[in-house]
Amino acid sequence: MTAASLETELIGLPLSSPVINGSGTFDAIAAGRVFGERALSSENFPFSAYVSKTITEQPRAGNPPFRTWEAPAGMINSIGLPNPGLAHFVEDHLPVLRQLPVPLIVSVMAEDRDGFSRLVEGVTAAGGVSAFELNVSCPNVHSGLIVGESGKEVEGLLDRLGSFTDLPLIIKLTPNVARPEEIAEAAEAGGAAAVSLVNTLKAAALDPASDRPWLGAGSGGLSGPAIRPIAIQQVRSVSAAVSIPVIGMGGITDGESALDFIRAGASAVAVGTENFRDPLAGTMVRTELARALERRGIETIGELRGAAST
Amino acid sequence: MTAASLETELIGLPLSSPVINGSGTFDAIAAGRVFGERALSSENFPFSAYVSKTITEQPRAGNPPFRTWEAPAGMINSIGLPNPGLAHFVEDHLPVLRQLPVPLIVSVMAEDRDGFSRLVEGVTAAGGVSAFELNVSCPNVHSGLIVGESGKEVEGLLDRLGSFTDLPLIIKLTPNVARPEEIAEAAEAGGAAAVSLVNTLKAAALDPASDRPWLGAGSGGLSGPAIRPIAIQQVRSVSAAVSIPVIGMGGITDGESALDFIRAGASAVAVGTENFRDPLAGTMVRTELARALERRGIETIGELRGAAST
Amino acid sequence: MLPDRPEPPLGRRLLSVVEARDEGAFRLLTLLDDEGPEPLPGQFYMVTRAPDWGGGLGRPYLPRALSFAGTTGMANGVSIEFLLDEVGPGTRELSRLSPEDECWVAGPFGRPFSRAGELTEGAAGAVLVGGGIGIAPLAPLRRDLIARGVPTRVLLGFREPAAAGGVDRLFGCEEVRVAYEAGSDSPARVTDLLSVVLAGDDAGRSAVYSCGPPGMLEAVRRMCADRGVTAELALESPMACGYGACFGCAVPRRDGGYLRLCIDGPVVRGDEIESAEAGEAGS
Amino acid sequence: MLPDRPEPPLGRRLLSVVEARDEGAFRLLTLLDDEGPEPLPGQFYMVTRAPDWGGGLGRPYLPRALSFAGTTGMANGVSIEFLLDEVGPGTRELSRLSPEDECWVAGPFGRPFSRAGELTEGAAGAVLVGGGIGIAPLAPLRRDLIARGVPTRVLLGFREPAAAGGVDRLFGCEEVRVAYEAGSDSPARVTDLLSVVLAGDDAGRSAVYSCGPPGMLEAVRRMCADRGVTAELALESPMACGYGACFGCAVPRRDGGYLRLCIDGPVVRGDEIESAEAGEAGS
Ligand SMILES: Cc1cc2nc3c(=O)[nH]c(=O)nc-3n(C[C@H](O)[C@H](O)[C@H](O)COP(=O)(O)OP(=O)(O)OC[C@H]3O[C@@H](n4cnc5c(N)ncnc54)[C@H](O)[C@@H]3O)c2cc1C
Ligand SMILES: Cc1cc2nc3c(=O)[nH]c(=O)nc-3n(C[C@H](O)[C@H](O)[C@H](O)COP(=O)(O)OP(=O)(O)OC[C@H]3O[C@@H](n4cnc5c(N)ncnc54)[C@H](O)[C@@H]3O)c2cc1C
Ligand SMILES: Cc1cc2nc3c(=O)[nH]c(=O)nc-3n(C[C@H](O)[C@H](O)[C@H](O)COP(=O)(O)O)c2cc1C
Ligand SMILES: Cc1cc2nc3c(=O)[nH]c(=O)nc-3n(C[C@H](O)[C@H](O)[C@H](O)COP(=O)(O)O)c2cc1C
Ligand code: FES
Ligand code: FES
Repeated sequence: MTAASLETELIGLPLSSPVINGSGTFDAIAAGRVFGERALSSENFPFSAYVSKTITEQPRAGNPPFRTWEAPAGMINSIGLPNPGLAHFVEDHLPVLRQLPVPLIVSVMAEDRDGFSRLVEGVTAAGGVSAFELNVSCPNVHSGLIVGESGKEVEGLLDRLGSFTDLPLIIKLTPNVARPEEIAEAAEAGGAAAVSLVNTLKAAALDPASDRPWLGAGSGGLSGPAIRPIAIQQVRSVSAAVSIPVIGMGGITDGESALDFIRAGASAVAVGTENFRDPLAGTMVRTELARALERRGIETIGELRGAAST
Repeated sequence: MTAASLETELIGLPLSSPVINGSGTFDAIAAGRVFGERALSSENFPFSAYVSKTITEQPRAGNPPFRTWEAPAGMINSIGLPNPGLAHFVEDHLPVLRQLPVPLIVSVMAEDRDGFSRLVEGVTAAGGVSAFELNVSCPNVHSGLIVGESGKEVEGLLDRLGSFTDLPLIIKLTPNVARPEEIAEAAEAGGAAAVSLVNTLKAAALDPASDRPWLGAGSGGLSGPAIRPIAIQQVRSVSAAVSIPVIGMGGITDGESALDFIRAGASAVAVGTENFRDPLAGTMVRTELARALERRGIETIGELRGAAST
Repeated sequence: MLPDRPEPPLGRRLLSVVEARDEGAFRLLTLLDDEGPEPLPGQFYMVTRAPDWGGGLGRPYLPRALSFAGTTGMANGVSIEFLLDEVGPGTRELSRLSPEDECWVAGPFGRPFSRAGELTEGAAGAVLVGGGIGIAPLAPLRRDLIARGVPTRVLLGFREPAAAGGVDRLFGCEEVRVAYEAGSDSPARVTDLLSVVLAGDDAGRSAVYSCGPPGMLEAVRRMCADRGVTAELALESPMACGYGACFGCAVPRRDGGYLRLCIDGPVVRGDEIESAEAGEAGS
Repeated sequence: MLPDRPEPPLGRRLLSVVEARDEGAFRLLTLLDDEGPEPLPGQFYMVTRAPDWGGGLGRPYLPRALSFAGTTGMANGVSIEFLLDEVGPGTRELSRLSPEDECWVAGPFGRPFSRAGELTEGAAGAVLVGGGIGIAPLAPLRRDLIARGVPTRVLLGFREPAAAGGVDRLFGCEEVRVAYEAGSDSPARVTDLLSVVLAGDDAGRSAVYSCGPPGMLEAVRRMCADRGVTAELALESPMACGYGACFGCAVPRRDGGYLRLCIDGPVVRGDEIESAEAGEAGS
């Protein structure tokens, strides 16, 4: 059996495997503090690229507790994007993240195009970053529209950001729309280097004891295996609609489920909630993915990409 | 402990409990043939009202196999609305369904407003029906829009149907939109007697062995506990937006989960996929619901309705 | 009620495991049914581990359809034998059960095999053709035919000796011929045995009953059709409910449209369907 | 690395159950850890049944956070004791485990209790205040304090005698006072015992350590604050990951913002937080 190669290329970045992390589901700095620096070595780091938790211009404390609820084969979260803000991120976090043995993708979110511009400009200037992921699951304070729900907003945002960074821009699509492929097409038209999906699905749970919503924020987003069939379908229709690469995620728990996203058309996959169940989930998925290819007698992941996209 | 009463009223119909079935998840005629007529007696029938499988004007054979896929804590289906068509439904099925010990709600779907009009007119004329549920998860051949994704389409459809039937009309909302509450508001404005939600979420799975989609139709809809947190959130926001009654469903498996929908604002709940796991799931949910009320020392279901809707 | 079918208890019921042991490559699971009727050969049950499935990541979730492979009347009910082939999470969990464990069970469901005489005008005898786990429903059918004095030949096929199981326990050895596609000194397919049998002159007057993998069933179906022999096949399809509620178990009818395999089958006559392979993934 | 914390093995590991038995109202589960370091009192592990959870309808899904209630050095590793209170599907499944079963375990994680001297300048002694399942992390703390020769008083509270468990096994009887809110001839709350102890003159020089239900912890926190006694509390919050990845375990900081309880806690000083009840549902 020939050892299958997982090496791949994504938006110009050579990756040792297609397995990266979902933003906000693995804190490399905390992992280094908890497990020791060895956790961030090139032998041990679980992902082939690292996507930071979403940062905003101003610091955010995040949402009041409770922030998580365990759902059938998944979880709901309403973390509220706690982050140190642009300045501290550049000062305190970037120097550490830059040292990671893999390319760094910084996830950013803002209330309007100017905010996004200042974020990408500031982070680009600081250096050591390979790409941005734009978290557009938020309203544009001027139009009032959720950026990720409007093709026009997405395209307009991308147009604007072009003059503030030369780095590739990835649009993180929200699954809470009727036709994500239309938003993806707008992203491609606006010059996005790639799209990633899915983000979490709007969800809520009630406190069994009181008559209040369980989550401090009232509602949150569903992730985990429960949403995988929805994510697979969205990745299929988005991959069929655009020619830029697709980063697929949503309930990946092992090599077979990762392979399903690739067969559905994804060029890379992201592991999210499974990181909470297994701090080395990324490594496990990568290893199983190689085995799955070997079982199929396939030598490179590319051979299977999109095999079942339509 | 006083026995809690589950009696309730929905769109003018007195119901022995708020527990009905989801369209297409319980075939009363087949159940009578398989388990015997006693299955349809008033002691044994699991639901307080019966919603028929969706019927169309012309007969439909349904989708090619495979039609189901087991998903994490749920299932995907692409049944394709097999049904005998209006004429045979009225001739062969209605006479049996009319004899059920509970009010009959007929689910209908058509390609345009005229088709819907002929369906409600024909069934109303045949008599013995208490209400219609309009399955609007389909495109309008003229506008090309999925009716359930467009408030204008929904309102226009309801306006039209008013002159073809006096029976209450329930709009079955699709969860595959950014803001179901907006569609619900349009339904209320159009004169709908109630809204029911959620229908299934667009989903797909790939054949583990071949590189084809598992489902003969390519993709389908996700149901079961996996979607409950999404359904609870949509029921909360729809209940907050409209004053017509809401029929809540999506992954109800027991009394507590049924109660969650009522606490989220539902006036009645529908059991769907759980019927496949337990042919008397409706009876089980009703019994547990009564116990849950008693544990809380509550005498009527109304006291809890919407307790956690916002 | 559907004609000539025993009436299953309403809903589902809790039954306890009375025996669980390996039978070659398969697992034999015996439940004591103190509520249900004697099932008819070809019928099946929908089974779920109690109190519920143990799929950590949410599977198994739906009940699993299982043909019964035998019954024994007891003072306190009927003991029902199931033969299990472990192919995934559901059959895995059922294969792990041991006495004292319980299962949720609904059924018996479905259309049973026809009597030899009904299937073939003045049938001279019956030929049972089973492959792999498909031998399960043929075991009680054989007992029933023999009890009715119908001369019965049993032809069973397995990939290899290591993949066989339950033959001695379920069929006894007399009159049973087993073919192995590999791993034996005379590799053969069960359909090779069948063609020899059908070459015999009373072929036209024998009733053929078959259950096994789709490819084998389709070969049997064609072979019988070509020789004008009537055959009944016990088919499979993914079943979510087993009692006609979900419309998921569709199998294409020869004359257009679909059967609901859980109520119109699982046993069908060869000429009722387009192909025993239809509905195979990607077909 | 975080200062003064043993380094947990990377990722998660499979550990086998060596003992499982009831201790009063609780269940005592002992795992053999042949990879991990000796944990420090107050630390916890994230535990999942192996090969995976058995939630038929998809729960439990995430690992469960468990404080260790004791350790014993063995030739082949450290045996770790957990005290389980069955409150839902996860603790139910862990309570059903028996020897030979395995668990996925990550950890030890979290901030341990401080040494008495570090907590209280020249501490004269320590007072341990535990309620319900909250007694678990106090057991190894007591052993540690006693080993260091710190005079230690242990006050434990339970709803009623029937709800108590593990006291003798984990604490031995000497020096331990137990209060029952009901079902005893002298009903009392553990905080009543604490107020008596704190009335003593050396109160100001004792270090208080507490773990238990939020209501009790908050009462302890205020009582100590009022009397200028420093207290460390082991808090709970829903934890999805246990190692800082999810930001789900937020507990409001006194000076604004939130702690990530899995890495900034679970042990916190009373004056670091707003309230030990914050984060209670609907608060
Ligand atoms: C009428 C009838 C009688 C039967 N009698 C028996 C019997 O007596 N003994 C016996 O062992 N079996 C019998 N079967 C087959 C048995 O029901 C299936 O093997 C079983 O349901 C498989 O479940 P599983 O979880 O073990 O495997 P699954 O994971 O369901 O995999 C089984 C096959 O289904 C497909 N599959 C894979 N994943 C999924 C998924 N997520 N959803 C849907 N399909 C999937 C694949 O092709 C796979 O090979 C019968 C089936 C029918 C319809
Ligand atoms: C640091 C730390 C140490 C701990 N140490 C111990 C210990 O030593 N021994 C011990 O027994 N316990 C300990 N716990 C508590 C233990 O982790 C929880 O009791 C356990 O996770 C409950 O899981 P469950 O599935 O049994 O119950 P759950 O179903 O999770 O219910 C437990 C409580 O959580 C809430 N809840 C209900 N449903 C959900 C849901 N779907 N999602 C989220 N919350 C829900 C309810 O308030 C319920 O009362 C500790 C917790 C922490 C944070
Ligand atoms: C606790 C948690 C925090 C998350 N934070 C972010 C975030 O900050 N930015 C973002 O774009 N996505 C965030 N996500 C979404 C994930 O990146 C991913 O899109 C989603 O969880 C689906 O993948 P999964 O099912 O594998 O978790 C978060 C998800 C979880 C569960
Ligand atoms: C097999 C199957 C068939 C269905 N058929 C219909 C249908 O004909 N019309 C309809 O409006 N909804 C149909 N539904 C949707 C259900 O009525 C219900 O809205 C959905 O399944 C969510 O509820 P559940 O999670 O309890 O199943 C079907 C669902 C399933 C699983
Ligand atoms: S299995 Fe549900 S209708 Fe046949
Ligand atoms: S439990 Fe995940 S960050 Fe604390």
